Amino acid sequence: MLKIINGEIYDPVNNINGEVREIYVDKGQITASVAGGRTIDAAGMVVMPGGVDMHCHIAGPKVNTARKMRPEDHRLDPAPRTPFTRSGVGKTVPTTFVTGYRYAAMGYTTAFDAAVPPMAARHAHEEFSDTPIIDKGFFVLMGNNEFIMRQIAAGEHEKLRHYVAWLLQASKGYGVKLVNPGGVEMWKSLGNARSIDDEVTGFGVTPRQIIESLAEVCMELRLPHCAHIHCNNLGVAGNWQTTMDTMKALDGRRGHLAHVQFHSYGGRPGKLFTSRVQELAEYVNTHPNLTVDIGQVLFGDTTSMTGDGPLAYMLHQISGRKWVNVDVENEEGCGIVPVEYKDKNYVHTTQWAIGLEWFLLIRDPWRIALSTDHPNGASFIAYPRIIRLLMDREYRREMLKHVNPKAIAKTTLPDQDREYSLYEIAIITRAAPARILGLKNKGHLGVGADADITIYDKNEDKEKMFSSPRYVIKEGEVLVEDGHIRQETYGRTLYVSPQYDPAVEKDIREYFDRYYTIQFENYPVQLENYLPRPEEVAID
Amino acid sequence: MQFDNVVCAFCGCDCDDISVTVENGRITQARNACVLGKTWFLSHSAPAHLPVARIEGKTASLEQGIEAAARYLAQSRYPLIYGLSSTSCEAQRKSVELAEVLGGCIDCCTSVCHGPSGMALQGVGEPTCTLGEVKNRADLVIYWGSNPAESHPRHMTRYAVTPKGMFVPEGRKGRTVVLVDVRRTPSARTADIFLQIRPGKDFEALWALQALANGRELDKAGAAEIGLTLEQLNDLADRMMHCKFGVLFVGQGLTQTRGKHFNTSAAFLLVRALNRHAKFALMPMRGHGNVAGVDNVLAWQTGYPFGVNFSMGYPRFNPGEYTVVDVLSRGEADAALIVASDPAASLPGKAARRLAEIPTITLDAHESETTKIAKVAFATATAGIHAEGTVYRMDNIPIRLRKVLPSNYPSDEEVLSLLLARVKELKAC
Amino acid sequence: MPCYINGVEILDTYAEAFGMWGSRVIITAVNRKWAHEAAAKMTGFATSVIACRCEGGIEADLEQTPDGRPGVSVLLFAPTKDLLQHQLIDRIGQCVLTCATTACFNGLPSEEQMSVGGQLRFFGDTFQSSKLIDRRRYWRIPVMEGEFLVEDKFGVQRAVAGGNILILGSSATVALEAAELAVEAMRRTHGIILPFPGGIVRSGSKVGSRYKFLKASTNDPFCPSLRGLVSSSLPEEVNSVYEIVIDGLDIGAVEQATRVGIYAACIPGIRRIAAGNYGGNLGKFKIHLHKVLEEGTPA
Amino acid sequence: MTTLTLKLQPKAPLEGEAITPDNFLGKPAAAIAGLPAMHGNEPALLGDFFQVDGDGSEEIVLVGDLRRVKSIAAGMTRGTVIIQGDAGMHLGAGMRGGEIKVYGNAGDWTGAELAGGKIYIRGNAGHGLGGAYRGSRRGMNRGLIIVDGNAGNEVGAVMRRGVIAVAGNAGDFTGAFMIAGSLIVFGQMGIRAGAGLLRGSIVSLKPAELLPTYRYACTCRPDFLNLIYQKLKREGMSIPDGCATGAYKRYSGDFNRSGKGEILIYDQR
Repeated sequence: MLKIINGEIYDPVNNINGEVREIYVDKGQITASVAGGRTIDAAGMVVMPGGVDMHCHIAGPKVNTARKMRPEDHRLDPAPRTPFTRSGVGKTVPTTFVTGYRYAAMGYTTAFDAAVPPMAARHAHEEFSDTPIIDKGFFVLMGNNEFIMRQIAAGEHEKLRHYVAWLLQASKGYGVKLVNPGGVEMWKSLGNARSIDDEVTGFGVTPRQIIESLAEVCMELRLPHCAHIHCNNLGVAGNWQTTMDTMKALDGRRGHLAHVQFHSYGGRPGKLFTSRVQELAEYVNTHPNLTVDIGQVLFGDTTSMTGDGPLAYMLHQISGRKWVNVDVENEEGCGIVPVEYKDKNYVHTTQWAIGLEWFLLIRDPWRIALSTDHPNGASFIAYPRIIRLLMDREYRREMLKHVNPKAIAKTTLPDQDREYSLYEIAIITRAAPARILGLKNKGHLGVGADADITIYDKNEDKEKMFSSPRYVIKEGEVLVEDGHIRQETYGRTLYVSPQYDPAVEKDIREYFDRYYTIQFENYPVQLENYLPRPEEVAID
Repeated sequence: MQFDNVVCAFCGCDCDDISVTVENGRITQARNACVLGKTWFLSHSAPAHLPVARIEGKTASLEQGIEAAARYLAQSRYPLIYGLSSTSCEAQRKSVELAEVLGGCIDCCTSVCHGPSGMALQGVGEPTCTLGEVKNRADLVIYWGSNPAESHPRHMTRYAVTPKGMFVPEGRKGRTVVLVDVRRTPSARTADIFLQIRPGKDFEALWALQALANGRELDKAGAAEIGLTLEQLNDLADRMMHCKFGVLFVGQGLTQTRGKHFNTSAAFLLVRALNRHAKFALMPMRGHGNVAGVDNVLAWQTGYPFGVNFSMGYPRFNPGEYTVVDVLSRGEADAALIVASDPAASLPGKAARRLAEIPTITLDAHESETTKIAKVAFATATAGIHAEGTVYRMDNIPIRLRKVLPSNYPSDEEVLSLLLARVKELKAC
Repeated sequence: MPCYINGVEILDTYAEAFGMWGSRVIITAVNRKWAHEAAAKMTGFATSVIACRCEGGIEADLEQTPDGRPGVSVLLFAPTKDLLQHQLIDRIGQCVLTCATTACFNGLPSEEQMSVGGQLRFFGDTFQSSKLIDRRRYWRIPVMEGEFLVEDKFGVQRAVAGGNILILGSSATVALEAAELAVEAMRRTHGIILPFPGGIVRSGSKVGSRYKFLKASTNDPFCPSLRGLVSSSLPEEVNSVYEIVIDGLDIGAVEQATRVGIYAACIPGIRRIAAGNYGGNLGKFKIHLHKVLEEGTPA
Repeated sequence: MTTLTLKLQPKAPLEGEAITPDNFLGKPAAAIAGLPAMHGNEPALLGDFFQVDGDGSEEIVLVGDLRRVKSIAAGMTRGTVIIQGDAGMHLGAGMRGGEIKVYGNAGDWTGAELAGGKIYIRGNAGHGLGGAYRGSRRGMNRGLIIVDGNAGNEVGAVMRRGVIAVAGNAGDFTGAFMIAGSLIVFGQMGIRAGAGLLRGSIVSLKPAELLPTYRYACTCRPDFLNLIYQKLKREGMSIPDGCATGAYKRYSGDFNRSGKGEILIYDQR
């Protein structure tokens, strides 16, 4: 039992904007009152729900291959064992333990990995089992799944829906992810999709059809989270048109556009490179079916990892740095390249500005989530700095002095005066991502919510304030005090289990026999062995 | 009783389509398994004679064994945990924690097989794929320094050569198979093209092929040095650049000969260069059934795939410094825990001798050279026969092992958990 | 107070010198001959900034050079840093880069540096490469002979140009002899060059001219043949005058050269030693002959 | 001057990165003896293994068989470290300034990822001299390393700048994937020297078998070599007769990279 008194509460779901109220916790949940237990006096402090990261890369084969690839990165950031915590390494691709601790130490209590190929779902769950404190889940890669493309081409929408439900169950995943739909399949023969109307070689479908069908299926299955889309042409100059086409193709269906920063570029490949946020943000502003997360870039060294194989190859060709490509049979691909974003670089400055433009040009904070697409734009550790950039206009102006002046002049960023309030920050870092994910017990402090609470000392320097919360409470347990982890716990794995017609299994089994190298029976992830604390999120 | 879709965890193929027949508590048949797999299944079905624990050769209880082993380990300054490639990920995870608590080194068989492939990945990256991509798409399959017919007998028949795939409907006829090696091995029978290069010239051959893929010309002398004709080299490069989907499987002929990680780097760079012309992938022919798993477990827990040291309280990595052969042959390790491996038989003499000088503890289902010299030897159940667990295939695809026989022995994971708990008590942490 | 050396009167006057920017270039080659070839070409047509854009000359033969080969050092002076940089680039590019076997190094350890090799490298047409040794970068430019090595950056510092003495002799023969002796002595000092042919000027100039279009013209008060026509500065017994112009890396070097030059020039037959100035209105530095002699010895 | 005399041979590797002039400066002997040094997994003090004499000046002298002492003077930025005996792995790794002299042999990864300063080894050096740790983009990135004896494999691997000179022989893959800089081996190089060379120069006075991705260019005597030989002479290295005046065969490569690197092999004729 726990009582938090005298704190300024920021709980946008319940319309509480900085009022001093008391919060009661019992049995891991927020309750109306408690008798006894510890009392935390949060006088002069800011109380928010635990942070929710709805798009990051923290577990599974791609993350782990990146770990294997970057000993030079790890060497710079060793994390020693403590009486409460396991050891590991940090920097751009932290180990599982360090991932959990560092999210928690920053006041984040929930995180979703954005791209797991179902064939390696077991791997992601194994890593989740070693990722302490936070609750987590993942989105299942489906945008290049050959079985799915065949059903779409054949007009078998019913069968498609049953298959998607089966695949979510088999992988114990949380949502449906599309990465460069169709394009990754084409990359398997060195091609790529250049528009949403290119035909996917050998399958007779277009990215547009994949986007439409899967967005539709997510709604039909009443999944808590809508189709989560990484558009075609990520990172390519002029790709804003593809992004616009994708949003239009959704045609009123719910859809979440991931790391939109990387998809908002004007110009032509190799020529101009400009920001086209204004047009895209305006479209999102006027279409309530759409939500976005940003994928903010910050300057420094990081590791790009993506289900978008051709993109990684492009990055490798530009930088000449080491390159990993993994094509996963019948399902997906992935690519990994170390990347350094430099403040003097024209393109990198433009990317940095575009992310901030998105934050500042979207009018409704409920449809936007803070993300760096960790670690693609930057490590999640950078979130407090992004918060400062949003809350502190002067700091932003100071930063403008150090970036490429030609590039920044072509964006609207120098003209933006908007400053986020604490209330709005609470929206884009917890309330909105929880709502977009369809998590009813997260992102707020109303009675019945999970008692995931972060308490910050007030500080004019918002980066400092959000870097080291005074207390972090997970499921009612005070885990972090004064910036240090005081005990190690393991959070839950969130997954969905939509119903399907078992008759579809016959087709799937046949497909497995022909094209997979793993037996149909050995494919699904066993709940009891791989999800130590499973929590099935109910379907409405 | 018959169990279907059983995983054979013997080699890195981890074929999961084995039908195992159990009669009277013994495995009598392992249908679909290759000759190595059959032996593995049948040899593990023999009734157990070994005591669960032995201390200096004398029978002991599990508790006594744990106590003795924990004391040896807790007292040591530079303990080594080694092996792990033939046990489950669950046991591997415990082993890493034990190494961390001990402040010791942990290394796996990777460091003496495909460590150089891991180092090439760290140096230049790796274009690769899962085995099903090979089955579905590969029209050019190259084995280099690998003899799958003997080391991975179903590799060709289940994954890479014979099966019909989505874009290779003709199966074997739709593929060109090339074998490159320093001697004619039984695998050459399956190959359309066998190229015998001079021993110790793998790097030069791969480097020359990369030059051809980069549009350079070579001279006859360069080719002769490698042991091939210029025509042979040009022909191979031409096939590589003009295939639809090529794959290069690299074996220990590359990783464990002079040049080691540079040989694999050369292979990786060749495949990287080929991707300008054709879709091309590469895959190390991982040997043991879960050697890829231990790389993965180590990577997600420590950031590094093998040869990890915890003496500073955090993981450090440096092949040649913290790797098994080095810490043993330099006489640094002062205690060793060997999990499901027989280094006393397989490591170079100096390293193997060190194991006999220090308190060595083993976890193994069988008697081996290492269990014979062990101060404490635990007999454990075999993952995939008597115990469930997770393994990773050579292409990093995870599979759940099935249990087909009951066992009186604890699993590696169980012994390691007990050991960990006791070591924590002794070290008061 | 009058001052005499070996019976030669040293006038109580001063040389008026100007502030300029100076640099030192070390040229090495397979032997001294080729180093001198390059140095001579590089310092050709570099007597006066009035028409040559820079002033330069060979400072010394070097015993120790960066690459251990025979070499010479060259000083080059120009009114601004920019002009000096361009002159270095042009002259090294045209006269050293082209010259057999040479390499070219910065000889001036100075905080302020200019990119020289860093500009010349483009001659390598992307085939150039560089070496960084002891924090100094050297460019290797492939040429038909082999390779031209030139240092990336050259030091530059504020310097002094236009120091001078006038040797007033009883005859042309003795004036020349004295001037040559002075030049020989001055050239043994460090940090200066004498930019005119053989170190000597026979045609000292004055500011302005009777012609409106001309900024400088012959120094008529010192022309013996004009005695009687103009108000002459020459006593009756003087029949020929030589000037020695001194450019140096700092004022001390110019003063030292002035001093040893005066001593060396005071031979029988020389009547006076004077110096050229413009009334003190043009130059930054005044080198008073008496003061120079008081402050040092001829050594 | 501070003198550390090994009085007890460590049983496990001893982490010696506390031994730098930066750390010792201004500390009395007792404080230096109290600096931490992990002995295997066991926290220990320098004083447990070393007799410490003198005050904490910028000059350190180490005496004894230090093969088990790792990372001596790693990351040092100033001062002098003199070792009378053999040094363990990672000697002067990541060093940024100052000078190390070893009157004995040095272990593997000596001067790895060196960023400045000088290391002079009178005896032999191990593998990875001035090289890079796994995965690193670059190895040595400035500074000077001289070895009077032989060196192991991967000398100057992925080196970016600086000079390495080995009077004896060098192992395989000398200058592998070197980005730039100068690497001089008076003795014999092992196989596959300059594999993956991007730019930079590898010089050897002995014939070498080169990879098929090198092309003979010309026989010449590049002037920059004189600069390096002059520098090495100043540092006290003896330069074999003739190498400053003789000719070298220049091979361009590695053509699997830019081809802008060179291997210069002394022309024996």
